Amino acid sequence: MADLVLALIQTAALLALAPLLTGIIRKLKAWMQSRRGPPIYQPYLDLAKLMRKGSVVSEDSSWVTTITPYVCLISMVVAALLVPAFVTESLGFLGDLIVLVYLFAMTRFFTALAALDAGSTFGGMGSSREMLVSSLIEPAILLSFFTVALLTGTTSLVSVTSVIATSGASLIGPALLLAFAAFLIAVLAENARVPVDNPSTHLELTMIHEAMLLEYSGKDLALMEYSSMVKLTLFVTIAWSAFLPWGVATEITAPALALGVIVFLAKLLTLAVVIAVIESSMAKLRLFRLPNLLTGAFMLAFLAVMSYFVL
Amino acid sequence: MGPVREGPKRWLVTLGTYSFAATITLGALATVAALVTVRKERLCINLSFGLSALASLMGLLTSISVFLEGSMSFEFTAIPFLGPFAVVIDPLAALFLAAISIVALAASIYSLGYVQQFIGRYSIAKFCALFPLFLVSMVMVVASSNVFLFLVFWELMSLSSYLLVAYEHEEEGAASAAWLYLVMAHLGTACIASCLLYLSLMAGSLDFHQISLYAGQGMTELARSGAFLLALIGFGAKAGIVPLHVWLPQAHPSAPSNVSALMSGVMVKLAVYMLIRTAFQFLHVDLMWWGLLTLFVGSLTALLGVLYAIAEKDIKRALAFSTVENVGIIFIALGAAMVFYAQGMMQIAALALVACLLHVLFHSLFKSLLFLGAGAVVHATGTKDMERMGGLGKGMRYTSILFFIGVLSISAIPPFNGFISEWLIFQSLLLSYSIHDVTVNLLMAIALGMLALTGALAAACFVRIFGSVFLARPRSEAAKHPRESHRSLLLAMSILAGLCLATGVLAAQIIPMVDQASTDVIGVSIAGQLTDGWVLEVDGGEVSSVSPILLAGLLGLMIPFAFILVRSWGGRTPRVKGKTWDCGTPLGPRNEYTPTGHSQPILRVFNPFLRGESSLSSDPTSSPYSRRGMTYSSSIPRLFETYLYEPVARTILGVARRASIIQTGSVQRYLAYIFAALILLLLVFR
Amino acid sequence: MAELDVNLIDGLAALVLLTAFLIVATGRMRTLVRVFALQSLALGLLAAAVAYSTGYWHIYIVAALTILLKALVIPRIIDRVMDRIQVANDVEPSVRTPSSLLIAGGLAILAYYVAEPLIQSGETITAGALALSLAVVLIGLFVMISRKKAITQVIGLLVMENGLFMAALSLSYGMPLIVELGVFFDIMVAVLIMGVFVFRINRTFDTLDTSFLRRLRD
Amino acid sequence: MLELLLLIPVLTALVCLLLRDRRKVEWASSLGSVALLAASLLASYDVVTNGAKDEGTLYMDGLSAFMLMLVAIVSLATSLYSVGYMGRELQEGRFGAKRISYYYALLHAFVMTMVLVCLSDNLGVMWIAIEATTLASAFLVSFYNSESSLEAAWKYVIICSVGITLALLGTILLYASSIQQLGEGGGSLEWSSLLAMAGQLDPTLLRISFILVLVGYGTKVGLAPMHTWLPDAHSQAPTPISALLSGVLLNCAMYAILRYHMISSTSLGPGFSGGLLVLFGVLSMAIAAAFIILAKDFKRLLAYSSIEHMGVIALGFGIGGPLGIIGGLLQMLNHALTKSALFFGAGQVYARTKTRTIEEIRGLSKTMPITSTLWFAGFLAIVGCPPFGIFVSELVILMAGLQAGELLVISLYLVLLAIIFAVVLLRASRMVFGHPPKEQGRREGDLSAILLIVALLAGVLVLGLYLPQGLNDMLEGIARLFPGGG
Repeated sequence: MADLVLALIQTAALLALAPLLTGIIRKLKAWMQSRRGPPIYQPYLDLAKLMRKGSVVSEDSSWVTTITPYVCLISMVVAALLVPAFVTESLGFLGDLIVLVYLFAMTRFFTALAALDAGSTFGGMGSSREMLVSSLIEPAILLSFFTVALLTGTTSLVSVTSVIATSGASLIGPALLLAFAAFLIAVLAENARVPVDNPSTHLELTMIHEAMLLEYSGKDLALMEYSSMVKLTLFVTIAWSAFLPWGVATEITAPALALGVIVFLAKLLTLAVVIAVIESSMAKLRLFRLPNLLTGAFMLAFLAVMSYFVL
Repeated sequence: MGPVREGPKRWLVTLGTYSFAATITLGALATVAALVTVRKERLCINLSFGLSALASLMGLLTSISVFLEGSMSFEFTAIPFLGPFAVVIDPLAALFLAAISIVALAASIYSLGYVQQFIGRYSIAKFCALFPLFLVSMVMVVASSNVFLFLVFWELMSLSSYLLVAYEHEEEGAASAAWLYLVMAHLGTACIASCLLYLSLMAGSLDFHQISLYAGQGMTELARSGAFLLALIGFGAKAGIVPLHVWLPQAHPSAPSNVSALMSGVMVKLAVYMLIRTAFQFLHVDLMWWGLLTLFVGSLTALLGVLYAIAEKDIKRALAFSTVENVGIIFIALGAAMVFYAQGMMQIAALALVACLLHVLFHSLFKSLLFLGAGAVVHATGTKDMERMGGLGKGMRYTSILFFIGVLSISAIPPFNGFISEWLIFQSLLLSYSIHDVTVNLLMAIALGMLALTGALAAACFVRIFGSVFLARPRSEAAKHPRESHRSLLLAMSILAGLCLATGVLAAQIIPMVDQASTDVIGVSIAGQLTDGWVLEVDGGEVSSVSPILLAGLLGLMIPFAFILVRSWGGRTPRVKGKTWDCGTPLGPRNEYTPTGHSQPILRVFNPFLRGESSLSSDPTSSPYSRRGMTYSSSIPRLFETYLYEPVARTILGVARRASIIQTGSVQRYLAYIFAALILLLLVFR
Repeated sequence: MAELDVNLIDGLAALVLLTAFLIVATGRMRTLVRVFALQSLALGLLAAAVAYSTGYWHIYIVAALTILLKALVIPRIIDRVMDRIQVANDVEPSVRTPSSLLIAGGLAILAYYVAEPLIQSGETITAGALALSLAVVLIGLFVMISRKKAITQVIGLLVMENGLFMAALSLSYGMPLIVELGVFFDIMVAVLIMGVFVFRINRTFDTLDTSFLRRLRD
Repeated sequence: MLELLLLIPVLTALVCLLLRDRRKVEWASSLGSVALLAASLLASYDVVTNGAKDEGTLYMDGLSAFMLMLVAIVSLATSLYSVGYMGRELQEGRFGAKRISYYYALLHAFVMTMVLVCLSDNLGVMWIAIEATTLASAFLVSFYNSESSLEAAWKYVIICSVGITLALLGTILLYASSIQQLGEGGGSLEWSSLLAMAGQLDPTLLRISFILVLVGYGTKVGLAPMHTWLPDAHSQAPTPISALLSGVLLNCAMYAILRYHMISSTSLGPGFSGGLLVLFGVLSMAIAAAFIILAKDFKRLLAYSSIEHMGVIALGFGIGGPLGIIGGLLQMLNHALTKSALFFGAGQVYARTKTRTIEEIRGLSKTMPITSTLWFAGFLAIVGCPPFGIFVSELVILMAGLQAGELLVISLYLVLLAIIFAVVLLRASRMVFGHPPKEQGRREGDLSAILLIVALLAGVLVLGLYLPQGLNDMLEGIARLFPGGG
């Protein structure tokens, strides 16, 4: 029973921390660009504000626009149930790494449809580009998961985490590191970060993710924004838990848990810094240069698999 | 005729036998009824499809009784010198029979309303007579347990579906598409017949059971491989594997949609059915490269299929290409099963085969749903061109929701059924690490990558299809005032949509049934390990699991809950209708994303495979500074037609032309042939 | 069978082959018909010789019929036809005469080659007879191929028939009478029918050159 | 008893010749054909139950009975079809009123010669009968007296006469070899006695004899490259006669070859004559395939398809074994029925469209739905689609080939069948489907023709689904007559 409670607490923590992570990244970026930037809790305020606003819905849109925010929210909540963050407990019997990929696909699928729903040019453009990016990155994600599955003999994320975390250093090798690198590119691509997309742009022609949300306002927009924040948090968490989970609490004792929480926060911060550095130092890639990056990720993942078998 | 097994539930076996007989009888009756009521068209429709629906129900009953109580069989003699013909429905056959029955049930109900559109244009009796014939021949294909009987019904299935494809023969290209289909099917049959007859001659019997007892013993490795390759080509042609798929995207769209549903949904799978029997039961897959070849062909088929689907503007052709893609996925799983089987890893082979069979079953459900939906849409708008649709979701609300369920299933969105089978296929591919052969490992990894890519592209494809058909604003006059589909159409689609969801959610309850079929083939049952009724578990050292029913429960409960919660948060906030934001330009069909636009980035990236050409031209009368009347056109060439089929056809024609000089019309020349033939024979054989 | 008879039969058989060569060599229609009559006469005498040496009375009937029909009636009919429809006297070969003769010689060699295994198996007489008659049949067929006129084709066919009869006589001393008579009847009807067609062709196409008959082709 | 079978068509022919009134002639012809069929069925039943009947010159065993039934069935269909078809031609003034009795007389004379082919024990008589078929049918081919029909008839007579002369030489050689065996004056042309002593006949003579017979009668069968007369004659003859030529005449000539094949393979083993049959079979199929691709006239297309089917039949018998022989026999039967139905359909279509050019015909399913449906079914049947009988027989021949291990032959067989399948159906579907070239109303031909086609196709359909035990036993009995067919 305690493990179930822990898992739920962990999920709640992930859901609660999501806007904070976004806030931190924004703050870090501001610093690097020599701005003061908004406070790191600004995303909470934004969401709260949006939740109180009325919304305008396109007269061309249909029930797809109506249900999409809820589907996105809930699929992310369910995904959060599956991901171990600071302790190797979760509702993992519900689904494994592959299920996670499909839950993310579900969010993306509905978002892309909602983008088409209103019949706006920008929505269509976003939807079209999002599908391109996702179809190129999904094989990389699955192959990098395949690598850890090979290393641990399971696709269940909790088991992966605990196997790697308890194995000492024996599993560290080219396979794991290459897969981690491939997944990091996937984190950027799946969450509309530079160099794939620019989350802070407001020039419609260059947007991917934001273009899909153009028609949303008020509560709906809040849900969509929140879902993508949770998605980012989950991706970052998975990057650590699936590939480099050391430090996570593998047993339910107070010191282990404490260590787990601290290490987890440190890990989040590390990747936030990495993302901020990338976003401050690189420009967004042209759309048709993206395949080079994304197939690069695929090749990294494939090399990971290969080095598992060959080395 | 009589039940075979004795047992406590004998009445069930008897029921199965009688319901099978009823299936065939009702089907035949439906054909006869159609021919008798030629003049009364509505009566003809109601009678024929009513009876077909009943026949399908009986078929379903048969397969249920087989699952509950084991195989049923009987024998009869029609052509004495070939010996008695056996009809056997074992669990493998019953699984496919179930797929046929369900889809046929839906298609029959659908036809009650759908076929009315042909009144006055084409012969109703012809359709009503051929449809049940098609149905019966498919049932008999799975029921036949004799090579000869099988071949008869196999060809009959092709023939009746050919005539149905050619039904709207005044439409452009329908007759030639149908012709191509029949020719490819016939070529396939030639290979199949050679393979099966050869095996039966070696075994000394046409009976499937005898052949599987013989199982290729005493045949050389070369002979067995030859037989397998013939089977792969023959059944592959029917299933639509690349490069034998060329007929599929032409024939399936040309057929009336209820027939397309049956063809794409079930007929194509019957090739998989028989390939499983041939490979596993008749040849006992003992060479691993057979499996690897199947896997490779499957990967290629899946990827090319989905790419062509993305490029397609015709909704039914896009769905047909997506069938090609899914056949590829099925072949990936089948190939994996064969590899594991050849390696003696029966547990994993069984897992892969269960995955394969599940995908077969699920694809029948969602693809026929999609085709039925497409039929409704095409009927409402009068066009198959997605460029000219748009915004249909408003006028055809129920149709759009039902179609959407199909789209979710085929895109493998949890908890719908497509997700379950893909999950299992991924799991079985992952388990390939236990084979200690680096080449195989890497091939499997590539297949896995291809499968992932295919899955993602399929999602892109169906976002595009659903988006451009049902969402946004209408892009043509035809799409402006769609009418909701006829009740029978909606009922038929609801059945399939319901099953798409139910089979996904209750996958753990379906799997034991599918496992029976696979146990028949592989000899190992894995249902007990795979599921306990709540979760699906695969053990590869540590346990990987998914619980479709709990996932579905969570999603199903939490989404409405979240809806109510969020909507009531902070009092009711106003929701206002407004115009779509488009930088203030007037909204019309011209500033929407079209299907062509939507797929352009993906096509551009994958152009090295497709070799597509696009051109941009502008109205020359407009000023060079502000271009007006720009036209973008893109085309994907038919690579296989151009580089494979047309050269062959040209060669044959060239040879024939060259041969034609012998028929000059001169008597002297003709006599000279006799003279030459005689002298040659005398010289050589005196 | 007496030595003399054998020599006589062989000599007549050789004469038949010789006339076959003459038919190939001749360039005039009238001569062609005469040579054919001569060949038929030789064949009739051959039949009589066989009848005499074997003592089968029915072969006399064959001999008589052959001489009557083939040496007398048919050449007369052909002459009449040629008069009626005024056929030019030229044979119109499509293969020129010297080459034709060479080919005919080749055919004779071929016939011997075909019959050769029989010599080895001790069937010398049979082999000789077979070779001669096969050669005549092949030369007849060659005449049909290499000559353009419809009438020459009929004659070529009749030469083939002569070869055939020679085979029947020298290999098997005739066939059962009913068969022989039936064969005669058939040949008569065939010639008659062909005559009718020759008339019709001439009437319809205004030529007897069959190389104009080339409308039906693919 | 067996003479009666000959007498019926002779009498019918005479009666037809004597009668002047068209109706009466038609009745006489139809009744004569019915009587022939009845007599043939009785005689065949007798033979199947009581064994072969030898009446001197005439002889009847299972194989003859089988062929006799074929002749009787197709000739009945033809004479019934002629009533409507030739009646309409007469009304349209394609020939004079007096010639109709001449037509029926020739028709029955032709049938009589074919019956004689099937019944003669004496190979000489058989030869006479086959030559007589040519003579009887020559005037039927040239019946319209048009330029092209004359040309066709001329070629028919010349080419077939040459062929048949060669066959006679072959027969003489066989006779000579029997004399060698039995001594002077003891020679025999009776097939039954030749078969009995086949083991002792001189092999060289037998080989040459078989080659001559194969080339000779093969001309009449339409085996390539001796087939050249066939498309001309079939396309120019009146349609009912085309059916008779394709349906049974070719089979009769094949029957003659089979009789020699039986002797030859008893003596030399099945390899020699069987191998030659296979060679000619494949060659015929190949040539037919090439010309089916190019054919522009639908009657010529059907004629080439007959060449193809003769090739298939030759292949079946050549491969031999019980399966090959039964397959060949079934193929004969199925082809005869189907091809007659197709020619009848072609006659109906021609009567409506007044053209035989495939390119000019479109959308028949609009202008004559019933006829075109039947016609299309016939095309499906002829290319070997189930549930029609040809599918069964071609499959059985495939089995025989696989059993004999003739892999090269079998692959050629399959490839050629597939090409022909594709092309024939392409042509057929272009004629039947689509829009008619100009707006024409819906009008079928006469009901009797439709019923006849239905009856013939129903026969083929039944043979594709079910083989009655009696027929099955008969076929197995015939197969046992062949060496290696037990």
